Amino acid sequence: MKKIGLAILALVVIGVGFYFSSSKEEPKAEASKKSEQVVTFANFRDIRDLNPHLYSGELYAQNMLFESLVHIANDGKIEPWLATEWKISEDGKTYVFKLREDVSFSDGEKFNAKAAKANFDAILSNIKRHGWLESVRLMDAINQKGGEAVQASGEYELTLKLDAPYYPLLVELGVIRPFRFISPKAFINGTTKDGVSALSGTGRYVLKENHKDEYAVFEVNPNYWGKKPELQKVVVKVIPDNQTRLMALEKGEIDLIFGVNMVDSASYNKFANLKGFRGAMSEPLSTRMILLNTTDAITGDINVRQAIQHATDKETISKAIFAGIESPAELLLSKNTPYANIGLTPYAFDKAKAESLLEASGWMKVEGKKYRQKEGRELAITLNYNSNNVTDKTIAEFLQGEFAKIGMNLNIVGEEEQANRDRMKAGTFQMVFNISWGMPYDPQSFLAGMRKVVYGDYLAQQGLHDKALIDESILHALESTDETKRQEHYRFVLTRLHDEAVYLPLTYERNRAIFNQKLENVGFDVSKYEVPFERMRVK
Amino acid sequence: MRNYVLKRLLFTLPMMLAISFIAFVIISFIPSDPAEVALRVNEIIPTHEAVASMRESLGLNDPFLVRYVNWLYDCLRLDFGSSYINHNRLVFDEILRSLPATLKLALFSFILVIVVSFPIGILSAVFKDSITDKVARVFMFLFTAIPNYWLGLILMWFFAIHFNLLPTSGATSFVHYILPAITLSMTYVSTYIRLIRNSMLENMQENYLFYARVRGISEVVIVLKHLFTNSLQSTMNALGMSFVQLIAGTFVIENIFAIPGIGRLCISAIFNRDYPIIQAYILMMGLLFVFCNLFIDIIQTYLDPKQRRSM
Amino acid sequence: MILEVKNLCVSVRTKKGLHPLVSDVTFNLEKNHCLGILGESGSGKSLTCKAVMGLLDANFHLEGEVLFHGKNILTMFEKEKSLIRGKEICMVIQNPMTAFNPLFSMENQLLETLQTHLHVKNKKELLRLILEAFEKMNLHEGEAILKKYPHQLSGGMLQRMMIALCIALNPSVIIADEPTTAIDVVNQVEVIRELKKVRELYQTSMLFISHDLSILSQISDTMMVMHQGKIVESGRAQEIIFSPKEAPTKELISTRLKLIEAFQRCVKECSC
Amino acid sequence: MKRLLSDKLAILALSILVTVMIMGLFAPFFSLHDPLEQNIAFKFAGMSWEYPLGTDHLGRCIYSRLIFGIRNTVFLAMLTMVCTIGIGVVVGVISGYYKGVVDEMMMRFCDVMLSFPSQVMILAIVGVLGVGIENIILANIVIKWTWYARMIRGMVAGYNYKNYVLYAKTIGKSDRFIISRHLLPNIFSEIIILATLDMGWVIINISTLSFLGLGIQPPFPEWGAMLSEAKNVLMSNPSQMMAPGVAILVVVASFNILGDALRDMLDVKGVVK
Repeated sequence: MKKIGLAILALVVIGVGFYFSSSKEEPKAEASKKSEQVVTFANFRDIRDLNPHLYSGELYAQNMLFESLVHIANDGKIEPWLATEWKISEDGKTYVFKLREDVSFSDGEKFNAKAAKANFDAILSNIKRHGWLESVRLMDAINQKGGEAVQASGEYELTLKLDAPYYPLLVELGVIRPFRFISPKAFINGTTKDGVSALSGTGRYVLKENHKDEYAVFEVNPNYWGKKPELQKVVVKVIPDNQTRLMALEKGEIDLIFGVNMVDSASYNKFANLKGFRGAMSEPLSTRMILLNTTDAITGDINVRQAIQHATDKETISKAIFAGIESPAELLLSKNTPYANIGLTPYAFDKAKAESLLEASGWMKVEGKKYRQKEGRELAITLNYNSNNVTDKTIAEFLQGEFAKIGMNLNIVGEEEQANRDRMKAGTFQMVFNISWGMPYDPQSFLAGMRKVVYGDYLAQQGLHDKALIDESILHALESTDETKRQEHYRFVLTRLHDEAVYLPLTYERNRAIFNQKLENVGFDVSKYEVPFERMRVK
Repeated sequence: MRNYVLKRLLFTLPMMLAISFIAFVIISFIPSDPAEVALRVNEIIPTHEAVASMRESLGLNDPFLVRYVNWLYDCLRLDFGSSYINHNRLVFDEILRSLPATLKLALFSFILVIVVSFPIGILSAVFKDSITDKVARVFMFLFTAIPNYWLGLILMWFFAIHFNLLPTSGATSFVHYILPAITLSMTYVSTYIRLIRNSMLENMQENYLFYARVRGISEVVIVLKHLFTNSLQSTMNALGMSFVQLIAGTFVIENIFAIPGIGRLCISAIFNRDYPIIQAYILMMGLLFVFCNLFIDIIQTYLDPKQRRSM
Repeated sequence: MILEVKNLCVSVRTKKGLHPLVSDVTFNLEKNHCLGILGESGSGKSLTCKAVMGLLDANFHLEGEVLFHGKNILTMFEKEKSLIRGKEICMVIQNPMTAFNPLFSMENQLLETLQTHLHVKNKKELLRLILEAFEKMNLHEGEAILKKYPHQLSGGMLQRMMIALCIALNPSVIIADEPTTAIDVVNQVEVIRELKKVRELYQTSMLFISHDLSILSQISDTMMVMHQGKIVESGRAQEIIFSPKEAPTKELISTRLKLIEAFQRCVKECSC
Repeated sequence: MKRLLSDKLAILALSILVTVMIMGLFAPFFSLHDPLEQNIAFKFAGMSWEYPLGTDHLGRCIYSRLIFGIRNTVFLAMLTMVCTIGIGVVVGVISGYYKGVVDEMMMRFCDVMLSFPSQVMILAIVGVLGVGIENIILANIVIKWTWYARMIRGMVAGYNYKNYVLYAKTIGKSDRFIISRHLLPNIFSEIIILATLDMGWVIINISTLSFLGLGIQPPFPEWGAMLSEAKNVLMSNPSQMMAPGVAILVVVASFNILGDALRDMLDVKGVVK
């Protein structure tokens, strides 16, 4: 009997030993160190489906593989990319692009007007997925009327027609999704909405290996039409836990952690001053804010909303929670956002003013009760946050303590990402964390998003008497070709939202990265979702 | 022997049916309508017709039983439907892809449990109330009391960063599994030390041990061959259960040590409300439990001569 | 002189100090001589022979001397003692049903014992020895028995296995601790006969412990009576049986006789 | 009881648990600050007279939060335990005592429920039903009672054949009497042992749920939540994890030690002196 027991045990051990050793060999990234231009980057989840025309892939990865007609520079200017130049018709409804002629997809297919048109048609065929984009709707309107919105007017000339003038079109063409080009050979039954057979783009990098949930390897596209980037290879490791990522960085298993919610202020300060490591920070990009629902019984009252504005100590949030990394935000959009420098007076931090506003609305302090009462009801507001976003949770807890001081009971409820997004779309909230889309989307796409149920904005503003007027002037702003009239419309919308105190701005978010010092010129693109590997190099 | 196994297999059929029914029913308890969730998860605005068409495509309109039978039929064909998030990703492929990592981790820690807890269990039983026994027990109590995510991080900080001996995370080679396996097996090590120690103490008074001593058999042979094998009998079925619990308990460890296992797949499925994956996971775990118990049961009856004849 | 026991005292360590169980037991055993120890249960007879074999653990405190071929067993190291046990001094214990490890076959356990003591390594040779011992005890289908497991053999058969071991190891002393108590009468007669045969064949001296007077009278040459840990009387078997001097011995014998008369009376009644 | 007193380790564990219970009950008395009161300026402050165990990421006094945390951690675990065992006893006794179809059906149902790994099921239920204390308790109960039902049924079945039970039946005593007078007192001691041993597991399970963000919602102090919050700043302020971690460690270890000692004490056959 003993022999049998020992036999079983021995067999198991040998089996395991064999099983392990036959497993995948070490990813080359760790093996080669020194001068070879390789960077190991970490992300908290897998790159998933990188189909450029869908929204379930990781943005930075899609940005590495696929390119668009135009590129948005850091200062917001539109630069040539796959289109060398473009002409806009008088009425602002027709755009003619001249395409580069020396570009081909990584599967050898030539990039020309016909391929570009095929991509646009694939996007337009999946209208219900891209409904939130104004430009797509305007192009689709042309097709509905029997016209042809996208024409290959020459072998290397593409013409886009819009049903109405829409100046942000160039910006929407430049961002990562959805207007990027994939080789028509990769289409599945003529379109991309059901998936693509291969990820062959024209971008600087090509996806070499993809071990789902483990790591992915990108290598430089050998026949890239432009200047090839210095970094030959980018390895992306999937490390879900933030502490494990920091430890992996400190140990040297990974070289770079990039992104706003990947680097909290405490770890930024630690690595920025740690020997052998450096930190980098971008200009303020987008505004971290809280959205108040104007249709709700309590937050529907303007006095309550303004009281909340006055009761929020943004200085302390910036200094204590973000260690000064994110500056306090007085207004919905920072002054350096286009069309937003309109001289609005911010709500000062003034507890007394807040309490007088609450009393003006009948919310009285009652002896023995911690929170204010009105007609027997307690002043209680619920703030929802995404539980795996550590910073939002800390801010919520801080506000809970602060608002208690003016007699307001702030219940904070954490829920996971998906449920939080569902709640925003359904409008079933009183206060919820929100974030502006950041440059280059601000202000046009961010405001355009308020006209439809994209996130929580549309439903939260329903309580405003002139919501229809606001939506209309947003549309006018987008469609007016005259600069001053456009500024006028923006001024009206931003002022109305500011006076109604629908948005409680907290801090201006800055993109940040911590990395091994062997990595040089780690910079930032205008959009916080892009990781500019092409500019980086290993010392 | 064979017909005993067949008999037991037949007995598990109703159990498996019940497990599949529960795996199916749990999902229907969920407050929100799966069709709506499937839409939202793909960022499609759940307008009325979109929900209706999704309900149709997911076959949610036909009656409960019909859906259950269809689902069961599909499961037998190993087609667990496709993930809500990405329609061209079959649940079966997802599970197949992520199962090896978890199996490696579970197997590694299972062996670790055996290799560590058996000797310590024997020692603390033989030298009862000696220093080794007291130290082992206190050590054991402490380690069961540490939540494994905290233990994992401490081990990682200590061995990977401080001593720079082991990789912090990832699952590419054998070395990557050492720390996670230690963390995962820690709670089980202490349970088995206790189990073995107590069953050995119990068996110490058996008459055949006295007669073995009378026959002049050396103490070591008495303890290892006679005493230990008999005490092993009682820990055998606990071992079977623990192996499956190891597999089920890995989701926290996989999250920390970045191992692409089935635990993490299930966690993200729960967070993303990807019901087909959750359903398949629960079904698989249930079946694994039943088969493991059966397997251990058969081994146990085979090893015990009294029962072997009765097969 | 094979075995000499000089005022052996055994006491158990309890919280309240040492509690004596067996006090100054003295006897000695010559070659080819069978000494019977008579006493009701709890009189310390089993404890004595465990002490003689050196099987008592740390909880017991031993005094006095147990000289085996002149060497004092009590002061030996565990290693030395285990060499003697089984080879020099063999024991047949009381309840055979639980004497063997249920998980191993008889062959495995018998071989194991022989391998520890006889430095003969190849199995076939040892098997032959065992089968020879079986033959001596006129157990015929030896191979079949060896293949069986302890729970498949009767108490009597297991007892014979133990005796077979004694035969195979050919010790100088056999200690039989109430070998007949747990088995039926038919097997009892069988076991006694075999033990006698062993003595004739190998002139091994024997220590036979029992509370059954009739069994003792059949096998032992001289006898000792133990009562509450002390030897109250010793002498030749016949003297003790027919002319007991001490009260406990008398009492033992008288109850035994009453039993026999009662048995004979009921045999008479139902026969007519 | 005598043997328990002799086991120094068990005494230490028992005293720790008793002090923790008392501190939990009279938390306001023992704590220095209001556990929810923040002053963010003193974030991550070290040990001082003012804050015996320092402050957390919002400047709240960790010591007071630990004391108030007892209510959410230990008492919540106890509440879960009482409900779980309550159902387990009811089902276990009924099916153990009345045997027949009821027993068979009940036990098969338990077998099926037991064939699911408990931790994952609790996670699935909480993940699905949403976050909150009630769901945690509900999930724990739904999963765990079957285990207790089976254990208790086993115990009850054992006592069924004891003479005094059979005798009580023969002289026509009512079932309720037999159960309450004979069965419950007997299995009561074994239940206590099971409960003590399992308490540790429930506390750690709740703490794991907090780690995954599904546990008790802020700002209520709960050791598991405090530990997972401290984990988020492990690299920058490692000492944050000490207080809640050690607290969980000590309490759970004490429960295990006590449970083990109780079992040794009761299980006479097992203990060798």
